[in-house]
Amino acid sequence: MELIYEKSQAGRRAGRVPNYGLPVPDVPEALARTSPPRLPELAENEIMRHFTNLADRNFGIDTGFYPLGSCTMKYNPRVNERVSKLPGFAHLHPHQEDEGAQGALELMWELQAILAEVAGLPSVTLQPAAGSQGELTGLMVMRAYFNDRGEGDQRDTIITADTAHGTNPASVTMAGYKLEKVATTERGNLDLDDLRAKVNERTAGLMLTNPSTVGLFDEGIAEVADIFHEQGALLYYDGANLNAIVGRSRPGDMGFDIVHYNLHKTFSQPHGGGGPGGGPVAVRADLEPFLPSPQVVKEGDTFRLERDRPKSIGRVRGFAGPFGVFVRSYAYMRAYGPDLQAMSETAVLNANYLLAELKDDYEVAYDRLCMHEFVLSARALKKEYGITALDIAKRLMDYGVHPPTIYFPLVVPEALMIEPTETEPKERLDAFIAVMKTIAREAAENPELLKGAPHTRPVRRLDEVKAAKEPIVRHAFGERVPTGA
Amino acid sequence: MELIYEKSQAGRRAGRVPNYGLPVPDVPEALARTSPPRLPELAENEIMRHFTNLADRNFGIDTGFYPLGSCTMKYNPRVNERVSKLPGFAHLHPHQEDEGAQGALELMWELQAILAEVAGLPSVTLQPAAGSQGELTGLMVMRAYFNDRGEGDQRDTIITADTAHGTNPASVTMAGYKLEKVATTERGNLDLDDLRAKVNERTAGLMLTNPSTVGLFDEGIAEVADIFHEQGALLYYDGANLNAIVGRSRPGDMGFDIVHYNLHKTFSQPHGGGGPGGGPVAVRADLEPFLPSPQVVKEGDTFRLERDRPKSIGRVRGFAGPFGVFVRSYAYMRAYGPDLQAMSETAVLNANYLLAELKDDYEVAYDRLCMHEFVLSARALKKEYGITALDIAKRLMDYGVHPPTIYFPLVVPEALMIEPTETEPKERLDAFIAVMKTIAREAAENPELLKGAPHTRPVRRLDEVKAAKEPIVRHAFGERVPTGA
Amino acid sequence: MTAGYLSLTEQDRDEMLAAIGVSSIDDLFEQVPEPVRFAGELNVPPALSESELVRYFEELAAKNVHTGVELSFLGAGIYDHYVPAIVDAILQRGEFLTAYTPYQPEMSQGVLQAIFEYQTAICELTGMDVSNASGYDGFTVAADACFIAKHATGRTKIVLAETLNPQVREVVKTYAPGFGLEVVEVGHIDGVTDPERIAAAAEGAAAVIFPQPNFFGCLEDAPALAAAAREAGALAVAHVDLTSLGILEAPGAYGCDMAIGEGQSVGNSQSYGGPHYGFLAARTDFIRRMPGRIVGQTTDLDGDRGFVLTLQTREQHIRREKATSNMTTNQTLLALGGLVTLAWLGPQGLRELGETCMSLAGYAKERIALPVAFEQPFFKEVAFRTPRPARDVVRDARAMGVHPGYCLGRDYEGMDDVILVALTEKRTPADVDRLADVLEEVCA
Amino acid sequence: MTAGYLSLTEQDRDEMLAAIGVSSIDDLFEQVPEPVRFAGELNVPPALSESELVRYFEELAAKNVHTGVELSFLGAGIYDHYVPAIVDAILQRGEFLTAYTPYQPEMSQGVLQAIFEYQTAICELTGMDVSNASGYDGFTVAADACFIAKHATGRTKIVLAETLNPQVREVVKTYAPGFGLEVVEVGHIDGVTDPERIAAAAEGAAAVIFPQPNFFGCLEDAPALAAAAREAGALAVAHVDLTSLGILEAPGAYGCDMAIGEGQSVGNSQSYGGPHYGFLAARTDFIRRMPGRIVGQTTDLDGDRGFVLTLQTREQHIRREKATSNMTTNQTLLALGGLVTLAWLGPQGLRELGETCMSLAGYAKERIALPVAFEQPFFKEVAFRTPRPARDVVRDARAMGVHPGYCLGRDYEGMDDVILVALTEKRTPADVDRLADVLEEVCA
Ligand SMILES: Cc1ncc(COP(=O)(O)O)c(C=O)c1O
Ligand SMILES: Cc1ncc(COP(=O)(O)O)c(C=O)c1O
Repeated sequence: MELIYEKSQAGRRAGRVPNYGLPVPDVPEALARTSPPRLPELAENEIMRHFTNLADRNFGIDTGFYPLGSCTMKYNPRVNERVSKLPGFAHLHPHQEDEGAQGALELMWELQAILAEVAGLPSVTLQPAAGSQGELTGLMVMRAYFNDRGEGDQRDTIITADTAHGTNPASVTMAGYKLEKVATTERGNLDLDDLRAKVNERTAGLMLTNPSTVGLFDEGIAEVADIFHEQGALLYYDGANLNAIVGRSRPGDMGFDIVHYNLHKTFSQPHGGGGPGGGPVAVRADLEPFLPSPQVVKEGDTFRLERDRPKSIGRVRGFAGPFGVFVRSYAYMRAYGPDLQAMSETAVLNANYLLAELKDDYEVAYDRLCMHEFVLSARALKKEYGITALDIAKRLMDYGVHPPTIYFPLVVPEALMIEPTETEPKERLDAFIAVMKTIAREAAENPELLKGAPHTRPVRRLDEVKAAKEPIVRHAFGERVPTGA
Repeated sequence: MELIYEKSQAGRRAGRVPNYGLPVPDVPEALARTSPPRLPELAENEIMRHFTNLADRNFGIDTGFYPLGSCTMKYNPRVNERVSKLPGFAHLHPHQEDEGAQGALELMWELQAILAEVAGLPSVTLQPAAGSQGELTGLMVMRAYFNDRGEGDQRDTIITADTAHGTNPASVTMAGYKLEKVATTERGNLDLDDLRAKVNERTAGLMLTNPSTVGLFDEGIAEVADIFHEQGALLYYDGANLNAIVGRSRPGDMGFDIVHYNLHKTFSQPHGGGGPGGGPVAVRADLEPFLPSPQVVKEGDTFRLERDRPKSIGRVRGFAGPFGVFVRSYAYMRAYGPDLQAMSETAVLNANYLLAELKDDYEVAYDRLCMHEFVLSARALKKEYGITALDIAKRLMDYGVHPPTIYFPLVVPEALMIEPTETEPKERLDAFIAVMKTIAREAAENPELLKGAPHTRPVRRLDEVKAAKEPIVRHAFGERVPTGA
Repeated sequence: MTAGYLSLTEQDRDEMLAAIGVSSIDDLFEQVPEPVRFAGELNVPPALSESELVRYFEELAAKNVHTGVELSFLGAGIYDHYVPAIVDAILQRGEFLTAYTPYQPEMSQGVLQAIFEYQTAICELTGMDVSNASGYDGFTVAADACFIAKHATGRTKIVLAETLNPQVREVVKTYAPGFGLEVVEVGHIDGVTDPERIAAAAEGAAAVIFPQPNFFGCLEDAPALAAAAREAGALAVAHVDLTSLGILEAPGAYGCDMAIGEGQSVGNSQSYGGPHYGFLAARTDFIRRMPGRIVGQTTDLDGDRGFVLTLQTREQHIRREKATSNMTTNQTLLALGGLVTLAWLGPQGLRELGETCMSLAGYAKERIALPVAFEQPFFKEVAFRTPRPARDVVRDARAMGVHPGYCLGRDYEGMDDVILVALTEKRTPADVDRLADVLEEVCA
Repeated sequence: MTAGYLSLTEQDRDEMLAAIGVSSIDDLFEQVPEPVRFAGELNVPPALSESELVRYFEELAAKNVHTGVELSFLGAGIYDHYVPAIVDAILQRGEFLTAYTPYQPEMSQGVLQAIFEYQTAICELTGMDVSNASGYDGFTVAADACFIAKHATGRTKIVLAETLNPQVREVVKTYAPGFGLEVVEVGHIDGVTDPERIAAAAEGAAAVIFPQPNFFGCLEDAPALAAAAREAGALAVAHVDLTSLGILEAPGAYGCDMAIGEGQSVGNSQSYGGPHYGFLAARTDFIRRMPGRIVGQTTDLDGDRGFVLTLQTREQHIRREKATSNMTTNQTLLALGGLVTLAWLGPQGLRELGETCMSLAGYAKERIALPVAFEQPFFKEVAFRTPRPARDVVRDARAMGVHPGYCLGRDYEGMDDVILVALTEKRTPADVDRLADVLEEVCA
C-alpha cells in the first residue's frame, strides 16, 4: 500500500484553520522556518480512506482471538470510550484549579481505593505512564526509602528471576541499581536456596511477577518474602499478571511492599497498537511519603492535588498521570463491582482449559495447572520437522488468529506463551484448539506450508534482519520503493 | 460467515439493565408473552466482532471509489457526525416545548433559508423522510392546490419522462394520479412536440429530473415550463441530480414550482447502507399554505412550530422531520458557504473528464458534454463478446471499485451510469479510467474472466433469481444452511 | 482551492479541462440555456472552518434543553431509553455509514446479512413471518399497512383506534386520499378500546389498526381487538412498542396480520424526532405486497450462502407505477442500531428492560399524589389528572428542572388536565421521588 | 452469569472444568498457598449496569469545569487546539484501538505503516533523521534525551534552561540520580536564556536542553543556544511545540542533536494531562541509542515493501539490563492522532495555524490593558503583570466565567504577579475582548 506521502500532491489540502484577519506579528528572521515540512497534502476524503485501508491491514481484539501471552488482550468495552470522551473529562485542562476539577480528582481517588483493595496495600500513585515506568517509580521509591534510613549507599542490588520480563532488568539499570538473577526450579518456583545465598545486606529488593511469566503461582512466595524482609530488603511486584488473581490473592498479603498495575492489561485500557497504558503503583503505608508528587488528597468532601511532599521522589511524568486511562479502567472496574474476582477466575479457567486440550499435541513447559496463561514449547517440533515457534505463529495467522507471544520467557526454548483472557467464549477456545491441532499435524505432514506462512495476510513473511541491517526509518521523498499488495 | 443467531448460546448475555428492586406489576395473563423471542445471546465481545467482521464484508465511500450513478456518493465528513451527536441535538425530545428547542428550530430555519436560495423558491418543508416521500408530498401539495382552485377532479394526470426514475411513476400512483409518459429526443431533451400533444386541461403537472437521469441538462426547459404553465399545470423537480447545478442554475428560475432535495445525495448525509435520508420540498410562495404541518416559523427572535395550518395537506411523517439529517446537511453547507457552487462545478468537471477519457473504449449513450454523471452502454460488448453491463460491474469489484449504477436509465440498453462526485481526486479518476480500459480489453481477450467475476470478494456471484423464487427472508432456527467464506 | 471538501488542485483542473477539450468550467455549463443560468453568488452564510463550525453548532445545541439537562418524563411515542455504546461504535464504521443501498450484493454482504438478521429479530419479536428492511418511521408504516390492506382485501375503509398515536392517525389521513381510502376512528372507553365498537366499525373495512400498549400507556385487550377485526374480514394490524415485547404477547400469537411500529425505543437516540426506523412485519401471505426493501438468502456460484435484495418485482425501479410503494431510501442504519441493541439485550435483557420500566411506572403511580386518568393495566406510561391545566403544570415544573411529561390535551378533547408520564429504565426511584415532589408543589 | 464482560455460561464452565479434570474453580487456585489466598469479597463499590455507569460518570464529569464551560486561556504546556473529527473516527476503529504493540508484523501492517509515517512527519517537522514511535509524554522524553546524551558523550552533567517547562525539569531531576547525572539550571534574563550563560554552563556537560518557544511564550535565540551547547561538546536538545514548526525553524536546521517535545497540541484532547504522546527525534548518529520502538521498512518473501519493529537489539526484551530504556508500552494511538492531524493540516494548514495563534497573541498583547512581563518576540502565549496577586486575579475572573491563564508564580519566584495567557486558534478576537474586559474589571 502506498504511503500517505506518496498520495500527496502539492496544493491539495483537507483542514482549514480559522483566520480572523488580524495582523500576524513578525518572527525574527533568524528564527523563522526556511523550508516547509513535507507533510502530506491530501483532501479529507483520501485521508479517511488511507487510514481505513490501513486499519483493514491490522488485527485487533475486535477482529478476532488475540491470545498474546503477558499482554492480557481482553475485550475493551466501548462504554469506556464513551465516558472517557465526556467533555468534562476530555476537555479538562490539567492546570485547572482543583476547585474546578473535583470530578476528576474524585474519580482518581475512587480508582486508587479500588486499586489499593485489590493489591492489599494502602497507598497508591497513579502517575506512571505504563508498567515499565511503574517499575522505575517503584525502584526510585525503594532508593528514597533506603536513603531516608541511611542505607542508600549500602543497598545497591536488585534481584530478579531468570524468567523476568526484560523491563525488570532494564528498570534496575535505569534506577542505578546492580542486577542479580535468581534461578527458577523445575516446578517454576523461585529457587529458595539460590535466593538465600544471594540476599544479604547489600540487597535493596526483589522484583517478581507472580504468577510468573510462565503462568505459575510461586508456591514458596511466603518464604521468599521472609528471606527479603529478614534482610531489611523490599519486595516489588510486577503486576503484569495481576489478571490471574484479582480477588483471589493480594500481593500485599503475599508480602510485597510495592506493586504496579498495568491498567492496559488487567483493567482493559485499549492498547491502541502500542499504547497508551497506565502503571499505577501501590505501596505499604510507610512508603507513602516517597511516592511521586502530586498526590490526590481528600479533605472533608473536597479533593486536592497535594504538591508539598518533601520526601517524595518527585515527578515521574507530566501532571497527575494519564487521566483518560483512569476513566476507562475505573469504568471497567465499576462494571464488575465485587464480582471482579469472577474476571480472574474465568481467565484462569480459560487458560487451563486450553492447556488441558493442547498438552497432548504440544510439549508443555511445566506440567502443572496454570494460572491465567501457560507456555508451550515447540522444541520437539523443531527437532523433528524443523518447525519453530515462529513458524507456528505465522501459520496461525492464516487461520485468523493472532499468534501468542513467542520466544518469551527465555527459559523455555521455542516458547509459545498463550493467554486467552476471561472475555473469550468457549467457542473461540475450541476453535483455537482445533487450529493448533491442525497445525501440529501440518508440521509433520507439510512443513513447507508452515515455513511459507502466512499465506493470507496483506504481506508475506517479512525480513526483520534486513530491516535492522540497513535501517530505513523514515520515508525518502522522491525515491520510490516497490510496494506490497 | 455465521449469522449472529448461529453464534448464540442460551444463557449468555451482553447488556445489563438497571434493576431498582421495585415490585413488577402483573400483566393480565391474556396479554402476557407466552414464549420469549429468540434474540441473539452473545457476550459483548462477540457482538463487537460479529459486526466488525460484517463491516469488513461491506464497501463504503471510506473504502474506495463509489461512482454509483444517481446516488451522489460523495465524501461524508466526520465533523458532521460529531455535531449531530452533541447531546443538545441527539437527546432532544421531539415533544420538548418550543421554548426548550430554540437551537433546533433555529438550525432548521437556517437550513430552509439555504435550501430556498439554492432552489430559487421561497418556502420549504423539511418533513419528508427521503426523495421519494418528497415526491409524494409534492404531488399531494399539487392536489391540494388544485382542490383549492376547484380543479381537483379535473386534473388527474401527471406526466413523467421515459427516462424517469422508478420512484416518479410509483409516487404518481400513490398520490392517486394517472400517469402519462413523454418521450426523450436523441439529444436527451424532452420531446416538445410529444409534450404539446399530451399536456392539456387534465394535466396536473410534470415530474422531471434536470439534469435528467442520463446526466444531461434539458436544453428546452424554458419551453417545457411554458407549455405546462400555459395549461395551468405545475412543474415538479426531482432533485436527485441537484448536485450538478448548485449555484449554477436554480430550479425555480427554470420554472419549476415544487422541488425536492435529497439531503443524502447533494448534502452528504451518509446513506448508511440504505438510509436514512432527507427529502425537503420547496415550493413557490402561493403553494406554501399546502405544505405539511408543522412548519417552523420565526417571530421576532424566537422560533416556533406552527401546527395551525388549515390548508396544509397534513402530516407526512412523525414530528418535524429527520432532524439528525438536518444537522449533518446544514454542517455540510456551512463548510462551503457561498463556495457551494464549486461543489457542483467540480462534480461536473470530474464527470466530463471520465467521459472524455472513456468514450473511445465504451459506447456513449449521448455524445454531448455531460453534467455530473453520464451513461455508457455495453451494447456493443454484449453483441461482440457476450459481455453485459452486469459482467463489467462485477469485474470492477475485483479492482476494488464499487460498480456504477447499471440497467438504469431504462432507455439505454446495457446502461452503466457513472457519477464520480466532486470529492474524488484526479488520481482516483485516472485509476478508474485505467481499470475500465483494462476491462474493455479483458472483455475481448478473456470474457470468461468477466463472466466469473467477482473473484476477490467474500462471496462469488450470487443467484438473485433463486432468492426471489423461493424467498428465505428470515433465519430458520435450527436448520443449518451452508455458509460462505 | 476553495472551502469545503474538494480534491482537485489548480493543475489537476487545467489538465482535466484540456483532456475534455474545453477551456473553462463555464464551457461545461454551456448546455444550461443562458436564461436559466444563475450568475450571481449564492446568498448564503459564510464558510466556516471546522473548529468554527463545531463551536457554532455547540452554541446552537446549547439553546436546546435536552434530556440530561432537565429531568424529563416525556414519552408519547419517543423514549429516552439507553442506547448501548457499541451501537455507535458499530454504526460509525465507514463500511456501514458510507455505503449506499446494497444494489451490488457482492460488495455489500455486511449490510445485507445485517438486514437479514434484523428482519429475523423483528419477526421473532412480533411473531410474524416476514419483515421489510425498515420503513421511514413508526408513523409512515401505518400508511404502508393501509396500502397493503387495500390491495389485499379490495376494500377501502380503514379503522383506527383513537388510542393510536395521534400523529400516526394524522399520517394515515394525509395518505388516505391518494390511496382512495376512507378513515374511520373509534373512540376509547376509559382509556382503552372496546372490541365491540371495533367489530362494528370493521364491517367492510380493509384493516383495523390498534396500538398495544396504547397512547395513554394502557394495555388494550389486543387479542379481542384483533379477533374483532378478523371476524369482519379486515386485516388486524397491531402498532406495538418493541421494548414491550419481552413482556407482552407477540401480535402474531393473537392472530394479527401485520405488526408495525416505531423502532426508536430500541437503538436510536431521540434526536428531536428523527431519523429513526419504522418496522413493518406481516404474515407470509402479504410478502409480495410489502413495501420497501427485503433481503433474502441465496447461494453464490460455489453454492455458499449469501444475501441479496429480493422480491424486487414489488419495487418501483422494476414495477414503476404498479409498485407496492415508491420507497427507495429507507432507514437501514437506524435499523442496524436496533439489531445491535437487541443482540446486546438478548431475550433476557429485553424482558428485564420491560420489567424495570413497568416497575418504575408502578412506583410512579403509587408515589405521585395525583389521580390516574385511567384505571387500567399499563406498561411504561401512566396518565395523571392535574388539578390545574396540564400546560401550566408543565411550565411550572420545568422552571424547577423537571419536565413531567406530555399534555394529552394537545390531541384529545377534554384532556387538558391530563399529563402522560413516561418511565424508562434510565429514570431511578429517586427521580420519580423528585417528580412526585415537584408535581406536588406545582399542583398545590 | 455475573456482572461485567464474561462469556461463559454455566454449562460451558462445567464442561471446561471436566475437561481440565478438576471439579471447581477453587481447585484451579490450589496452587496459591492457603495463607496468601484472599477469602473475602473485595470491598469495592457495587457493579453498575451500563446506563447507570454512564449516568454516574456524567455526574462526575459535570463536577469539572472544562474548556467550553469556562472561556479558558490556560496553556503552559497543554493547549486547547482543535482536534479534527476524523481523528476520533480513525482512532476508534477497533483494528487500531484494540491492537497490541505490532510484534507480529504480518498482522499489524496498518499500525506499522502508520508509525513509519508518523516518524517521517516528526523528522520533517524537526529537521531530524530519526524519530522513535513515541515516548510517554513531553516530560519523560527529556529524561530519555539525557540518557542518550550520557551514553553518547560519557559525561554526567545536564544543563537545563530555566525557561524550560518546570515539570520537564522536575522529571529530569527525578530520573537524574538513577542515571548518575547531575543537573544544572540556567536562569533567564528578561524572559529568555542568555547564550553566554549557556556556553559557560555547558562546559563538560552531556547535554543542554532548552525550549523554543519557552515556557513564558517568548522566542529564544535558539540557534545561538544550540551553538553554545555544541561548542562545549554537549548535545543540543531543543524542546519544541509542534504547532510552531510551520513558522519557526526546524531544530535540525540550526544544529540541534535532538528535538523533543509534547505532542498533545497536535491531535490529542487535553484530558486533564494525559494520555498524550512525547516525541523524540535525533540525528542518525544516535539511532542505536534511541529508547522505545522504531519502525523500519523492509521487504517480504516476494520482495514487496512492508514494515516491522526494528533495531530491537536496543530494547529491553533483548538487551535487558543493557537496554537503552525499559520502555515497552508507549503512546502509539495518541501519536497516530498526531499523524492524522498533521495530514489534515498539511504544510499550509500548519503554517496558518501558527499564524492565527500568533495573530491572536498579538491582538491580546495590544488589547489587554496590562503590562507584559517580558518584551520579547512571542508565539502563542504572552505573560502579563497583574496589579494584584495573579492567583486572586484568576479566582475573580473565574467567578465571571473566564479563566485568564496560568500563574507563573506557581513555579518561579518573584512572579506571583505574572499570568501566562495562551491563545489557540479556537479563541476568537471577541473572546480576547471579553478576557480583556474581565481582566480590566478584576484588576481595577
Ligand atoms: C511481565 C511484564 N512486566 C512488565 C511489562 C511492562 O509493562 P508496560 O508495557 O506497561 O510498560 C510487561 C509488558 O509487556 C510484562 O509482560
Ligand atoms: C432520479 C431519482 N429520483 C428519485 C430518487 C428517490 O430518492 P430517495 O432514495 O431519496 O427516496 C432517486 C434515488 O435513487 C433518484 O435517483
